[in-house]
Amino acid sequence: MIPLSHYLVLSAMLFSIGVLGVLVRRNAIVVFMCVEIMLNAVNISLIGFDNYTDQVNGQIFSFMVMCVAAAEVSVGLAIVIALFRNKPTVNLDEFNLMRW
Amino acid sequence: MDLIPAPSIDLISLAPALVLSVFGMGVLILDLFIGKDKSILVFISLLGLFLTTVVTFAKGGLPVYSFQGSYVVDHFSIFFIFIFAISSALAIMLSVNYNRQENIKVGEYYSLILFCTVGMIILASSTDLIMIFLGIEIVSICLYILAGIRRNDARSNEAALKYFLLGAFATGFLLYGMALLYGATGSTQLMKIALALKTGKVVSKPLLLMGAVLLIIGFGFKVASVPFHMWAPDVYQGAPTPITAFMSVGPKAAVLASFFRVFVHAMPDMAESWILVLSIVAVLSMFVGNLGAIAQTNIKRLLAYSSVSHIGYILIALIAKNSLGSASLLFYLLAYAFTTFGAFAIVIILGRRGDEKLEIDSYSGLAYRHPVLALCMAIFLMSLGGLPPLAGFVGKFYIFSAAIKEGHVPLVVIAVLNTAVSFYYYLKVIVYMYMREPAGEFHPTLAPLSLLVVAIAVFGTLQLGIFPGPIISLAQQ
Amino acid sequence: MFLTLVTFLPLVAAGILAFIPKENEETIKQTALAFAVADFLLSLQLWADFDLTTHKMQFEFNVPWIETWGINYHVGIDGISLLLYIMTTFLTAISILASWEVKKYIKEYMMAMLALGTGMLGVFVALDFFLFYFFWEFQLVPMYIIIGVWGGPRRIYAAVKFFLYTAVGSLLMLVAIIWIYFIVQDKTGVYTTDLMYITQRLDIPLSTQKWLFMAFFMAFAIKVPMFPFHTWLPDAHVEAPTAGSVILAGVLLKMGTYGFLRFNLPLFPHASNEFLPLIAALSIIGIIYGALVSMVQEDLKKLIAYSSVSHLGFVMLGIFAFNHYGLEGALLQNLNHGLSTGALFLIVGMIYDRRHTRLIKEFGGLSKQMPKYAICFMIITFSSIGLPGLNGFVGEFLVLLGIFQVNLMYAALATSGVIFAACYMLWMFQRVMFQELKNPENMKLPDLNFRELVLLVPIIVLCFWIGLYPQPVIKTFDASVAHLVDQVNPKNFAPGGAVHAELKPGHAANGKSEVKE
Amino acid sequence: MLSLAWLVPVFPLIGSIVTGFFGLRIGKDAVGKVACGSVALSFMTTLIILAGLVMLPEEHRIYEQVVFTWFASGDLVVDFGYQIDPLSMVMMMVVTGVGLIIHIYSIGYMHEEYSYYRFFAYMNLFMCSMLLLVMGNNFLLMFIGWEGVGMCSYFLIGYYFEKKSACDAGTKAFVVNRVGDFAFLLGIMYIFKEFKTIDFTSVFAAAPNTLIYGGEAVTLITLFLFIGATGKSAQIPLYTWLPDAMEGPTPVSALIHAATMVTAGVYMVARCNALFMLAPMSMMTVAFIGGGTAIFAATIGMAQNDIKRVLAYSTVSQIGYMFLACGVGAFTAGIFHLVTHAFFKACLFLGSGSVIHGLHGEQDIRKMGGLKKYQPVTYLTFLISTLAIAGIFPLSGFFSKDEILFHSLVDGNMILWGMGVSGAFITAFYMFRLVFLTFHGESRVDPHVHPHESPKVMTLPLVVLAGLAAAGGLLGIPLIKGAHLLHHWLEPVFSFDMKAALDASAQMMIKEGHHVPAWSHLLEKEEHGLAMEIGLMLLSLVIALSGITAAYFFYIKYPTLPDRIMQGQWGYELVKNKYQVDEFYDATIVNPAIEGSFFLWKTCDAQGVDGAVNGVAKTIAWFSDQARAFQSGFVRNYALFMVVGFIGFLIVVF
Repeated sequence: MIPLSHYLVLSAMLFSIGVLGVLVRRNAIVVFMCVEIMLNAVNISLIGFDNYTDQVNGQIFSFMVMCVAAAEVSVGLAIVIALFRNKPTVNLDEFNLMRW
Repeated sequence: MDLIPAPSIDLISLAPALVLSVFGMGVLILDLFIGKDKSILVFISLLGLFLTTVVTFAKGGLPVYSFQGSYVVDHFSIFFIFIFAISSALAIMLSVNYNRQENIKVGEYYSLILFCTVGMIILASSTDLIMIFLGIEIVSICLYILAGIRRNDARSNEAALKYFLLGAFATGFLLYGMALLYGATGSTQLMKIALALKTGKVVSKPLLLMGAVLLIIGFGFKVASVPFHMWAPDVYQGAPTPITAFMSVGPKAAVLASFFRVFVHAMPDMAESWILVLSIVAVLSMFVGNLGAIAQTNIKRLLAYSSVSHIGYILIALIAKNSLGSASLLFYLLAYAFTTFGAFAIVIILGRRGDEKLEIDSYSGLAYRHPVLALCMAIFLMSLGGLPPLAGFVGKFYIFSAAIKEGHVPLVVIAVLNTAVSFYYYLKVIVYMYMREPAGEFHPTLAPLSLLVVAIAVFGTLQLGIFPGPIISLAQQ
Repeated sequence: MFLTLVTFLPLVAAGILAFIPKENEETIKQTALAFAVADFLLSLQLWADFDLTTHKMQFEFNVPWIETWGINYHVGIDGISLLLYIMTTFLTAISILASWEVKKYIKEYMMAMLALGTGMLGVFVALDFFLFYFFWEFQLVPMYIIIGVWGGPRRIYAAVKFFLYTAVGSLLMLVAIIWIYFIVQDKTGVYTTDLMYITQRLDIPLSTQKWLFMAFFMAFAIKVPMFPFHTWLPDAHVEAPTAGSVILAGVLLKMGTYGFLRFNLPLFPHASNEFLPLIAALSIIGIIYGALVSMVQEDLKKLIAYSSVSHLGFVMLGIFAFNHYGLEGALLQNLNHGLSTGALFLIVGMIYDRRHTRLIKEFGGLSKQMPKYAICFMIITFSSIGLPGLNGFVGEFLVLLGIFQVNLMYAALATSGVIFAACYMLWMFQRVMFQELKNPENMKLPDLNFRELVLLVPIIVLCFWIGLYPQPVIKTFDASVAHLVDQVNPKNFAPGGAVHAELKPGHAANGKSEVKE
Repeated sequence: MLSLAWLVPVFPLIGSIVTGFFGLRIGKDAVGKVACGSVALSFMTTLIILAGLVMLPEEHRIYEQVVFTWFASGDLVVDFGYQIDPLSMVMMMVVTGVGLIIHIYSIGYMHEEYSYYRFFAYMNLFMCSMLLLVMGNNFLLMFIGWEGVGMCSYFLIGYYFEKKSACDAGTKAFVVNRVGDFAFLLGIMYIFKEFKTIDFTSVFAAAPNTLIYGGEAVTLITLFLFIGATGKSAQIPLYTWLPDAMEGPTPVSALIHAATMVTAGVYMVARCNALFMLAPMSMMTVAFIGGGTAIFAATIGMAQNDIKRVLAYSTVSQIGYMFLACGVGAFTAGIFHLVTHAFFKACLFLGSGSVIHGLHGEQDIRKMGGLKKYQPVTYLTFLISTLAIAGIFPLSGFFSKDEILFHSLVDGNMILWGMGVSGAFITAFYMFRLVFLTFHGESRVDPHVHPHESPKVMTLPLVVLAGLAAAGGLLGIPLIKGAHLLHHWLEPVFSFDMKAALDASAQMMIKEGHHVPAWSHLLEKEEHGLAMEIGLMLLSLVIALSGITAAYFFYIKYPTLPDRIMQGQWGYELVKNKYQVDEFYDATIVNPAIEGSFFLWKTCDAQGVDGAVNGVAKTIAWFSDQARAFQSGFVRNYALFMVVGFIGFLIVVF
């Protein structure tokens, strides 16, 4: 059996990649995809825990996460589209009307 | 043993969420069939909220658990539902005129508020990490949309985008925290987590601590505490004003309810660690919120920073982690709800299309043109500052009491010093209203519903300030 | 109940004023004055019914307010507060009459004044911590508005400074109040904020006492104001309208000294004794420093403001003499300062109304032009200097006598204040009223009118009365002061006071480790 | 009869109120009548009281009358009460008597003044305060009078308030007096601390049994009291206000700054003789300060050219004699000199007022001369008084001064006596310099001014006072047993039982476990022969005459000599500039105080204390700007902060 730590390390690495992506990328869509990577990283650890402790809560949890992620995608893309209508760019650095 | 056990669902305890969901969907569907005039939707929404409140009190023999202990109806949650209903109702009432004025003709608007309220109810009643996650997401997704509901307004868009991206990012942290907590204790239910911690059946301490920190980040983001607050000023400023008001009260209260359950109820046995982190967060929130607010010239941003600092005070109630703490949390949030809605209502009333009057210096001389509005605004600001005989003072007194009872005197001293700092910017607004000559003309839109909101808020602020007894008894149950 | 009526009558009056249309300025002014005078007369009735033989609270009224927390609406009055209370109603009436010429927003002005009246009266009668704090903060707002709206050119700066500075102190006091609340609850199991109950039962170790004392000290010392915390005062005085200054000097500062008498001394007798050297030092510095700085001021109001720092130094010194003379002297000096300095502000206000300046160098030789004014000014000046036969002397002497029993050096240093007082007051008087009438703008100043005389004459009469026959006033203090002297007498508290007063370990464990040195 | 005592100060008070508030309405004549009438009434009442007191047996000549309790706090009870005893009786007589004469004189002198009424209101108020001072039965009531006379003095010095110098002088007088009052107050408080009462009778009765002879307490008390006295009585180092006080109208100088108020210090020291006798160190201080002032002020008087200033320094010097007497324990002699000085100095001042009046305001003696033919009455009275002050037999000054000199040698020492004698010489010199320059020689009067004699209302008081100055010595004729009336009269007040006091002190010291020093020598009384007394008298007469001769030599015989000799002499310059004491005080106290105050205000207060307060505000504003700067508006920055926070908290937790 694959030890739990493998799941966790994988999950942590994926999560870190997602975080780093959010921090360094400028394209709103890409940033959002990085967030999705983070969510999926969490899914991995959830399922890993389940596998290890013989429970189902984590699996249910990960289903919920997927649903929520889907909902977030739909809303997120809608927002990006609305944004794009007003200002044809998805470069995050160009959105700082409000600051200080 | 049944293969498929019949879930024991207590419909009465679920009634508030159910009723409100039905109304929310009803509003959504009805919107398709009516014309441009959306006022019927307002009425139905308010009715829905009213009924929700009614059914909330239908349940006897508290606390009642359902879904194998994942969902609870107790005094705590009932009080919160009460707060949510009030804040949502006030938000809806404020929106009517605002939407007319800003030309927001979206029927979903009201149903989104209702759905958001459903999310809040779930959030406040959940005792399971999965449910909490669902609640948070219901609330958040509704808010993402509401923040950007002025689709043609660049600021609104920007607010929505920022809120959405950062919100999702924070969700990642929250979720990861939940996952680690689950992994460390082997359960997603708060009671079982508490039990596991108590009996020491923890898989891995580092995992647990990591999970707790991640949870703090997730929750901390949703309540806009430092250093996860940075979205708040921008989003508050960009979102439509009624939504700003709504956001700063209801959802925050809901998240705090859950925050409280997760940390105080589920993790009392590792309090030293999270109290330390939360203390830092609280202190930072107070400082950054107050300092940030001082330099603001936009009233909405000012109130945003002020709400950051208020989160700092509220977190002290969590840190106190005693029964006084929970009661003071409830009381403070209710007081805060009235006061904040009152302040935003004045902001909305003073604005009009094309001239929102959001800069503080546009308030110059308000007291001489509209003394009552100015007086109300002054009352709200002073209540936010925490001056007797207003609700904010009693709330602060309550929270500080809870903390001092636990011996957190230095924390409270920091808090009161911050209160003094906060007086500065609240006074600044009063200075403009009272002590400067009128600069321009005022054309307030004195819509009846908005004025009603002000009236309710003033009443609430004074009632809670001068005769807080009944509400305190209620909160202490 | 009667006390409540007297206390809240001004607020009711303010409410009534709200319904008078703001065009009817005369009606507004007359109504306000009528209520203020009525309130003053009613408060005199309190004195008439006052029982001089007991230190116990009188006219008590006690009803539950926030029962869950054990907070009561508890008011009452004793020898310490009675005369301050009456002076408040008196000066409120005077201030309203003094504000007859206020030009803008007269209605709002009168409402603020009356609301301020209730706030101040409440402070002096509240016998519940919560209620006290409630009034204590409540009165800040009207005063803030009065300075900020009707004040001079830098009014906003002054108003905000006044508000924030005093708020900082009082917030620390709030922390202490809550702390005491739980200490009492731990010891007796009763949740209460009742001052009388707590005063009788609060028995805490010295280290805790010190911290609590400091917290209360900050609140009251800023209000008094004691030496390093005084800088808000000149600004506030200079910018405040005349009546605002009168109230500020006459009543608001007294709230600080009253706080020491009502809270610091009885609640923390041991700590009070421990802090005596510090407070005596600050008071003496205040006396001398205030006087010296006052001497070189160019603005009349600022001069009087700094002289208040000096005078209040005497009061503080008297309080911390912990003996009968000192305390009675301090109480008497409280009244005297209220009368004399209040009158001085009125006098400066009158000249300001005529000339729109308060710079000393603009004046000179006014005696020739305004003989009535000169006489009033002269009497008040000497009252402020502390000339025997006028009110200032008896109080000052008792204070000095009191502190002399404690320490010769303190007394000697403080007594030097009487020299400086003569310097700054007489030099000012000389430059304003004497010498040649040179400035052409001063040549045609009208003398006092009837209203202005009505303002000053009662104060002058009181000055002579207290100066020549202060016995009725001192008698009023007697019983309460005797009791207070007992309370702060080191013989009456256990040395160290620690063992039996430890906090329960379960509760404030964190608090102790964090708070003790 | 004695029970009328309370009326004595009341009359002038009423007079003051009437003239002050209604003076303009009732007219000048009525004001004059009311003012003088009220003083006359007090004078007559005083006479009645005197009769009453005389009728009492000697040992019971003390009468106390409590009008009401002024205030009481704890065990401190202060009565508004009067004490009539021989000492206060003497003072009352002097105050009301001389006061009445000067009031009458003022009617003429002040006649041209617009605010005539104001003058009399102040004068009457002064009478009231002065009477309170001398009649009070406790220290605090005395202090009321003490301060009250100070206040009236302030007003009267600054009577011409449009003159800056007059105002300055008034303020200076009050402030310098306050320095003395400061010590006086401390003394009173100390007395209360020791005795738990401040009533004269109780304090003095308890003194020997409460205070240890020469102990710290009594020494401090008496020194405090004496500093108070130096303020009021213009002694070193607080004398500087008195010469400046000459800015006031001349009757004021006569009444307040010569006859009555300035001698209050002497009265006070004499009143407290029971305390001073217990404090040998203080007595020595009193004597030396007195003697020093006597000679010091006299030297300054030699070189002054303002007629009133010469008299002012002379007053300072004469009061020095009185203190010298008190300091050696000859209280009767001090009071005697006080009385005679009141007569002749009042006469001198009023005479100078007459001169000034006749010359339309001229005060510089260099612009006088030869006036005796224009003002014969003034000249004659002035001369009599001058002879009296110089100590020429048989005028009053001779007796009183001689008594002082005698006691300073017998009860004091050679140094004190030397001071007194040389002072006497200088006094005779400068007083005759004044007479010669003013009345004799060539007229140096401004040709536009036509000197004239003053009206009757002014000359009559001069005559009366000159008569008193001449005959005042009868009160205390030495040598013949029983002829020293004053001594006999004051005996009950000044009889101090030294032996009993020393015994009591010794017992107290034993009780406290201290070693008792040998005090027996203090009780030894040297007997002096008649020959010595007569010898000393003759000596002082010779000295006075030589002073006069010197003045004659310098100012009549060779009028140009003084200028030739004195030109460029540093000693002369020093004396002429009054030893630069005023300048010294300005440089060391006044200016540093003002500059220091400016420093305190501008630097300490505005920048230091308030700077700290505003600094806090500024710091907060600065942090506020910083806090704001983080809010860059970029999403990625916000996310970065979240991550940083996360890492930070991880570090905190682990």
